[in-house]
Amino acid sequence: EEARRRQEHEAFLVQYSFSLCSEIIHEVLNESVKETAAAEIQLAVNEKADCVAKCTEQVCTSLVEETLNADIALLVEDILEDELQRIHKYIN
Amino acid sequence: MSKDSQMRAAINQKLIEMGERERLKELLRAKLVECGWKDQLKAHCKDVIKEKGLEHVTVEDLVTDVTPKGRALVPDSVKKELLQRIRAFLAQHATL
Amino acid sequence: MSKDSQMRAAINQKLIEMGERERLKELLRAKLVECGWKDQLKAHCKDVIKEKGLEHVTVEDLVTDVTPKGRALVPDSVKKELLQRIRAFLAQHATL
Repeated sequence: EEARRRQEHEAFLVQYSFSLCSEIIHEVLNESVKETAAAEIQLAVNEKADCVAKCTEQVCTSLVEETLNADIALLVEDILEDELQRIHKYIN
Repeated sequence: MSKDSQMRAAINQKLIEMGERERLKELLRAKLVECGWKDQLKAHCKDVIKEKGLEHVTVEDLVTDVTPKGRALVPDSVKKELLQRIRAFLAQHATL
Repeated sequence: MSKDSQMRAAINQKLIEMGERERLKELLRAKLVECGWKDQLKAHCKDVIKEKGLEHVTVEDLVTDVTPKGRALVPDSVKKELLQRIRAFLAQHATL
């Protein structure tokens, strides 16, 4: 009777060990997957925000450059034209 | 309550009381980092976010997507080690 | 195409689509007049012409000569205001 009880207890412990092991794996995986997924999404959100900020600055710089290049060229043409006319007037 | 479930409840209670359940979870977490599971999972998350587009992914979606792979990626050696440790604990506390 | 160039293209596309790019240029021009940039640059051009002699100056030369100064003379506050306006526009109109 004692031997039978011991055997039954042994069998119970084996089965219990397996189920506890699966339970712990399940819990830890669920927690870790959730934590990793949330962290990776946050990381992607931050990376994107950085990218938008950097690219917005670059777009702004190129817009300034473009405007300056056009305006400086116009300004220079106007000034040279004025100077030439002034000289022509002076000569005449 | 059957005798088995009574015993189960008693051991569970003892494991929690003695802090062993938390230690087992900690051990598993450490093993998952050590074996590269966490890095693989991170990489998989990145792939899914890239593939679907950040604006189309919620944390819940991502969890649903990567969980099967996450489970499959746990090495058998890690599972075995955890089981071993549970058995050793139960054997050490034979009165449980 | 890199991620950055895709993003820049998307921002530009949005600005052009809604006519904001032109409005921003107009705003910049108005600010440059308002802050005296145009007058300062004109004076600088005249100085260069005087120094080199009108007969030795072409449009291209003068543009090359005065462009660095033209860039340097744009007040930081004007650049900041422009950047702020682009940010506000994107926040309001774009899903990038």
